[in-house]
Amino acid sequence: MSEEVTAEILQTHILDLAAEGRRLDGRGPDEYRKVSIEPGFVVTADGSALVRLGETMALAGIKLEVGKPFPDTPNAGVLTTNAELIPLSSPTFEPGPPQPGAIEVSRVVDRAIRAAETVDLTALCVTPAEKCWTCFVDVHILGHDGNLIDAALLASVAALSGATIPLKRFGVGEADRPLEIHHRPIECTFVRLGDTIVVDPTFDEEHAAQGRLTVATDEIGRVVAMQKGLVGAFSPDDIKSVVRRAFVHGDRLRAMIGRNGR
Amino acid sequence: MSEEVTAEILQTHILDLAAEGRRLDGRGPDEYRKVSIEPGFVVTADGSALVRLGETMALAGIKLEVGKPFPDTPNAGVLTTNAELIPLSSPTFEPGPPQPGAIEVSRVVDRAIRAAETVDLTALCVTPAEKCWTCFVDVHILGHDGNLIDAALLASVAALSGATIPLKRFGVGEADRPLEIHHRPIECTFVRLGDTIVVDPTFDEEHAAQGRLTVATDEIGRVVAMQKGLVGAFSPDDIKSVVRRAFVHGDRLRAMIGRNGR
Amino acid sequence: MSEEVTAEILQTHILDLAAEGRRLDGRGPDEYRKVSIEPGFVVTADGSALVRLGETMALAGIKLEVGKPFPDTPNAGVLTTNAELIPLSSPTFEPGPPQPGAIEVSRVVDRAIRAAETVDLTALCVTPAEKCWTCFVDVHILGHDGNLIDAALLASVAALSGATIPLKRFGVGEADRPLEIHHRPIECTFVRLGDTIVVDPTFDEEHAAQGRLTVATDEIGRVVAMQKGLVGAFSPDDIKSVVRRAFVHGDRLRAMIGRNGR
Amino acid sequence: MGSVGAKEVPVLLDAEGRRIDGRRLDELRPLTIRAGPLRQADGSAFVEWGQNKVMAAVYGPREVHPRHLQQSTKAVIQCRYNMAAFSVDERKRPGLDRRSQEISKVIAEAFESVVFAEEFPRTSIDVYIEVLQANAGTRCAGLVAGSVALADAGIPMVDLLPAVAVGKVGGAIALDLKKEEDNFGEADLPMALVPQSGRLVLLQMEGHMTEPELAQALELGVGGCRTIYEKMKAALRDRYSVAPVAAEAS
Amino acid sequence: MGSVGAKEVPVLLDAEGRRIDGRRLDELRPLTIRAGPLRQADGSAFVEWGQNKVMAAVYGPREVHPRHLQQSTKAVIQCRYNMAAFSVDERKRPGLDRRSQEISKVIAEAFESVVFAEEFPRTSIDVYIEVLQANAGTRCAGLVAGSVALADAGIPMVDLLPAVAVGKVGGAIALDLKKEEDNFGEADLPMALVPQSGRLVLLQMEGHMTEPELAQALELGVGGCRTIYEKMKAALRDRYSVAPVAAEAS
Amino acid sequence: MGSVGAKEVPVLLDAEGRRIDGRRLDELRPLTIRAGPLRQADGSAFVEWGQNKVMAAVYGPREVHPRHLQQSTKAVIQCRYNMAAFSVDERKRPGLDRRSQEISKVIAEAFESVVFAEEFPRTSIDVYIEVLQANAGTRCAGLVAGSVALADAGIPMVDLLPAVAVGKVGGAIALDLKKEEDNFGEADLPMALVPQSGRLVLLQMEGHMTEPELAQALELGVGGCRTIYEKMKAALRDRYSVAPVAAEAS
Repeated sequence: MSEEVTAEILQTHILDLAAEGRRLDGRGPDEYRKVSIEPGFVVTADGSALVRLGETMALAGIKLEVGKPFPDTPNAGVLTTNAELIPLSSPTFEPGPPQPGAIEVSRVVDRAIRAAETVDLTALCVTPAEKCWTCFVDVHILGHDGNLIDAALLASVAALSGATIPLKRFGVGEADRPLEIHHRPIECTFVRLGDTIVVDPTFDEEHAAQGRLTVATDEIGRVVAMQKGLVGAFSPDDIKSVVRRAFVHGDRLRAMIGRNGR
Repeated sequence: MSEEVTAEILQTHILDLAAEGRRLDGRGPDEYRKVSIEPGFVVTADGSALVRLGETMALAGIKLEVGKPFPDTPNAGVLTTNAELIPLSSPTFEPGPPQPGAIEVSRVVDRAIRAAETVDLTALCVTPAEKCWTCFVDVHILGHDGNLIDAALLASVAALSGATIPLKRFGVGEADRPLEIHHRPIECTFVRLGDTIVVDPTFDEEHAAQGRLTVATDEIGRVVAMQKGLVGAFSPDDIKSVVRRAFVHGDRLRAMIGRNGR
Repeated sequence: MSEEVTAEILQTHILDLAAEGRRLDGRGPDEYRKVSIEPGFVVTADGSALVRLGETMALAGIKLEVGKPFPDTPNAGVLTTNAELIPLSSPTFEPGPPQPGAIEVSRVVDRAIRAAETVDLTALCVTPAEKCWTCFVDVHILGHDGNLIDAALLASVAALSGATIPLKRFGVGEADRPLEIHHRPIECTFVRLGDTIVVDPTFDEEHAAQGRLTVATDEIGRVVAMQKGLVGAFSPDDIKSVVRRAFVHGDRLRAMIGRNGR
Repeated sequence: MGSVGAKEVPVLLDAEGRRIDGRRLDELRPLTIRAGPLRQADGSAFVEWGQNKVMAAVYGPREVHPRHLQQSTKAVIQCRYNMAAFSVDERKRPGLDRRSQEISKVIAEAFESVVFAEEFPRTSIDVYIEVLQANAGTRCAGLVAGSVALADAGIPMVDLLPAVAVGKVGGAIALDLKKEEDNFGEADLPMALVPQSGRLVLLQMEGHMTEPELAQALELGVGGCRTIYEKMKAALRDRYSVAPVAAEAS
Repeated sequence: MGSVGAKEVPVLLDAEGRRIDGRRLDELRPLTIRAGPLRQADGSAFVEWGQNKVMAAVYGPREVHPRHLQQSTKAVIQCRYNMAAFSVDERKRPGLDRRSQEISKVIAEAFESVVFAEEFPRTSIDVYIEVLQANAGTRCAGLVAGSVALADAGIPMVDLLPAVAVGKVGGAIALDLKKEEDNFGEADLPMALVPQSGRLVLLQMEGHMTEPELAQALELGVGGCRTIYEKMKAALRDRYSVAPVAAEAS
Repeated sequence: MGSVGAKEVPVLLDAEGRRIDGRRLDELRPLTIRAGPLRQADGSAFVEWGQNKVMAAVYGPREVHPRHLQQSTKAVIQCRYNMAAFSVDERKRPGLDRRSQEISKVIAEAFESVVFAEEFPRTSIDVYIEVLQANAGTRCAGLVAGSVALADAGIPMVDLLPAVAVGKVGGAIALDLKKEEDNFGEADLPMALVPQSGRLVLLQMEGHMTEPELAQALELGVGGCRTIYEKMKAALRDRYSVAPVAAEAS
């Protein structure tokens, strides 16, 4: 019970601050936390990146394997995204099968990668209808201080940007070649705190929030994915304003990945 | 506790009525509820039927896929029956893996379909030992007011009776052709209420029952499956009398499916 | 609570006895329980043996099937070991997925069989990279009075020693032939009770123990597997002394299996 | 969206701006809603929408299962969106896949945004949505069915939740996509509206749109929701007029 | 039953009415029952029947796991029928498949029909049946073993539960089918009898029989059960005579 | 160990007794330990050891989940050793396989051998070990990381738990195997030492060794553990000197 009371006091405090355009960690409503991207963190992966948004930490690793195309897309490779919200990363996560929260992160990241045509899947076809590359994007959340979706996609895109196709390991070619990246989608997440909508929420802000909205944009001006989450509502005007802000943050974050990500 | 008391009062009442040959809904001991069969309810299925026994509602859908024969029956197709007792259909069902009750329904329906040689499985062989049709019978229970087995088999047989083999969809032939049906088994379920054995029990009657007995018959005078369920016992004479009644109800219900079920 | 108290009293009693070099069932610290091995107990298996260590009872059954070699060992067959600690065998086991204790038994037995090169896996290759024999070692624990690892390995090695490869059943050859056995590892388990280290612990001794140590040896003087388990610690001198004792017990138990185990 | 490497793409929009089934860009598919078809449930609804058939049932407020999800200050809203094995072209394995689990989560959050959950502390309100026949837009059909079922169960809510998907098809923004449009179109944007406040409680998007297209899509979707809203209210009126006593009691 | 499309069917009944293993139509396979082979269990039994080997153990009355299954007015009877991976020709994956779960259910219901469960409210009586070697009729062997194990555990019951399968083989009704008869015969009808009342508490059937055949099968099965009943009682007598004190205490 | 039937075996020991990466037989791979990298956890550590990267976090003492594991006289030590999908050459399916479950068990038992669990009855102390990049010896790296994380969390212990694997490579006993040595060597013997008592709380072995080789391996391993012990203490000193207040509070 005392925990619930503490949580309620914290929520009220966060909402009171937001009403004055302030936040618990001193940021402004449209201020993103310090971001760092460490590409190539894991040498056993075919591509990897460790991303930090404040205390939130996501490690993405890419693995490519030779597999079989789906019957309905015989000329394309296969892409699979999985996010693990392991109990190491937060006192609130428990061991066991993936919870809806982890599934949501996986699927929203997957949709952005897919819709933005991040990876040229047709280039992953080896023999039509028979043999193709399967590209696994695995995200390991190591620290959870809110906004897992943005961190997970950023790590994934950075990892993909530096990935190589292991042709030698699978005896498919003489030399490995870089995985070709078309677009670099960036997801930007906001939460409503009363009448204020703030970017890049912390864990505490997410628990105080009255609705969450994620917008993925790419570098050629397209919105490629959106996801409203948590209990709460957004007006069409809220949404349009959030989309505008997402483009600005997206461009800035995308620049951090760099052209080839290596 | 109050729930248990209510349940006990209801049980006593049902048993008292039964002792006078009466039932809660006014039926006689050998009276079946109103039955309706709506074939072709689901167009995405290769065959389907919605069956109602009073408030009990079962929707069966047939899907055929190209697969591989079992090694020990290289000249036959494969038939699989699955009943889902989804939580939508009853306050007593919970989400999760199939419970023993759902498995029993699936298996008793499967045995009747199989033993009556409802579907000519050898006609589902495409290339011996290599390629055959797999016929999935999926039953979705939408309303549970007792006697799920009868409803599930009736829906399954009606759905099979109107099913087509999707040769075009799988590129195995030029035109689809109807699935050939040999026999039409009908399951008829009874419960013991004291010394009275009543047909087509409701949910409440099943909970008051001292034993359940299901008998499947076909149109050429064969008993093709039986299943005793619940706590309780039947004498050989009880069983013989129940079998007799099952043939009468079976013939009547079978006529409702019609010759080609379409 | 009363159960916990009883358990504590029993533990103290076992430790007190051990301090005087005595045990609850009258054995000395280095005395193994009566062992019996019944080979060929199950005719449906390709090899089997029922082993009793006092009231502990393990039944191992071997099954061979034609399968596919692993990509990284194209010239070898596949060996799989699984121990089932079924709830029939002990009031402390519950139905459900394998618990860590069952997994540990499986893996320690598997390691000993593998490291001792009990079965010549290359002899199980039929066509390199394409076809091989998969050898399943399944151990069913029927009675749990401690020391499951020793019982499980003893049953497994005895069952393997009498196993045949079912060439006829799989149409791979004209006549079945015996499975060739290279080495016969024996696992010997000890627990610490205060300063005394006793062999072949009972269920109660395992619960009173301050550490468990299992050593697998083969007939040519090699240690092939070790496993420390439970809460507790062993000094290097403890370990060396335990290894010495494990060789002595190993030779004696190995002789019980006999040269061809049939 | 964007079936990369797929075999053939149909023409989704003809020269006169007519869609594959003859609809205009702002036209809904036929929609019928029936409240209360299931007697076992506390509330229920059956929705036929284009070639979708979706059944919903509501149980609760009732005891929470599993227990540890119970909340001391409000009801827990649990949702299970499930597709029947035969509801799609290629048979679906029974049970909840990851897609169904995600949809269950966002639908539950949408309902929790409008239900007065504080009125029923320590209870669960369970919404079960079964897709019997699917043809794009099933989560919106599920929201409509679930929302009418909640009303049928007498659960107090801010408002009903009409829902519809808007998409981009052959370069144009179109209301209420059907299967071919969803498979081969450029974007899909399902939403659920609280008519009273004009705010959205469910919003997802997949594909690609520009900012102006998105603005247009939101407007088109909100308009569609308002049409659907009227049908939902009519279905509940029909229910009450047929069986006033049962409705009263529920 | 009816292995459609299978390769070859053996001759199951010769001209003199002898079966594949030389038995007459009304003849049981050899059956030995041993009560109390497991010391860890509250009760146990080992049954060898033809080429079946089945072990059963009973634990209880004891605390109910999982807790929510507990009943305030009686004991819960839980049964787990399981086959060892090596008990059949083609290796079975460890764990309960759907067949095992169904059999566990009907066996539990059969036992609950004879156990005085009201004497032990809020407890569980757990019957574990392990098939070590299978050759048709394992559920009947399991019922016999489980029933003797329950008696060995001192659980009060109306009566023991002898069980046997009757089938139709080469056109004739035959007692106690073995594997080839079960695989290639026309019908299989397992049953469990309460000898005292002459009623059946387990009855299943698969295959096809006419009404007169069914009547004949019931008669043959009830007779077989009565023979088995005597062997069950003898096994329990042997158990008591060997270890009277332990039996008293159990 | 002993990849039977594998394609090619590299030369693991050259004529001068140098190993595949140039190390001597008694030489450790480079090891760096950082205490406290994760702020969300009660204690944490990150270990880079050769090409291993392992993160550990400790939560607790806290409420026990699931409840029925709670013990009335002491804390339960729970451990979860897990490998990231991309941590090995061939992608590993997410989730705990049997190997991970066994390692989790022996590591938990090792920690329980040194933690003063009686000080925290009815609680759980949870140690999470995540292998991010693997190159043989990950369970020892996990023990080192977990042990430092426990100290960082302020959990009272008899001592820290340095750990290392000794193996047999090209016929010689060698300290701290790397991947090729583990795959193609003759034996692998991981151990964890309580430096104060000189006793081992984790010991496993796979492969084959003679008795004298085993004695030599134990000696080599204990020596290696003592070197690692110093690095563990240094990492904790660094942690305290950087953030004395936080360390005090933890």
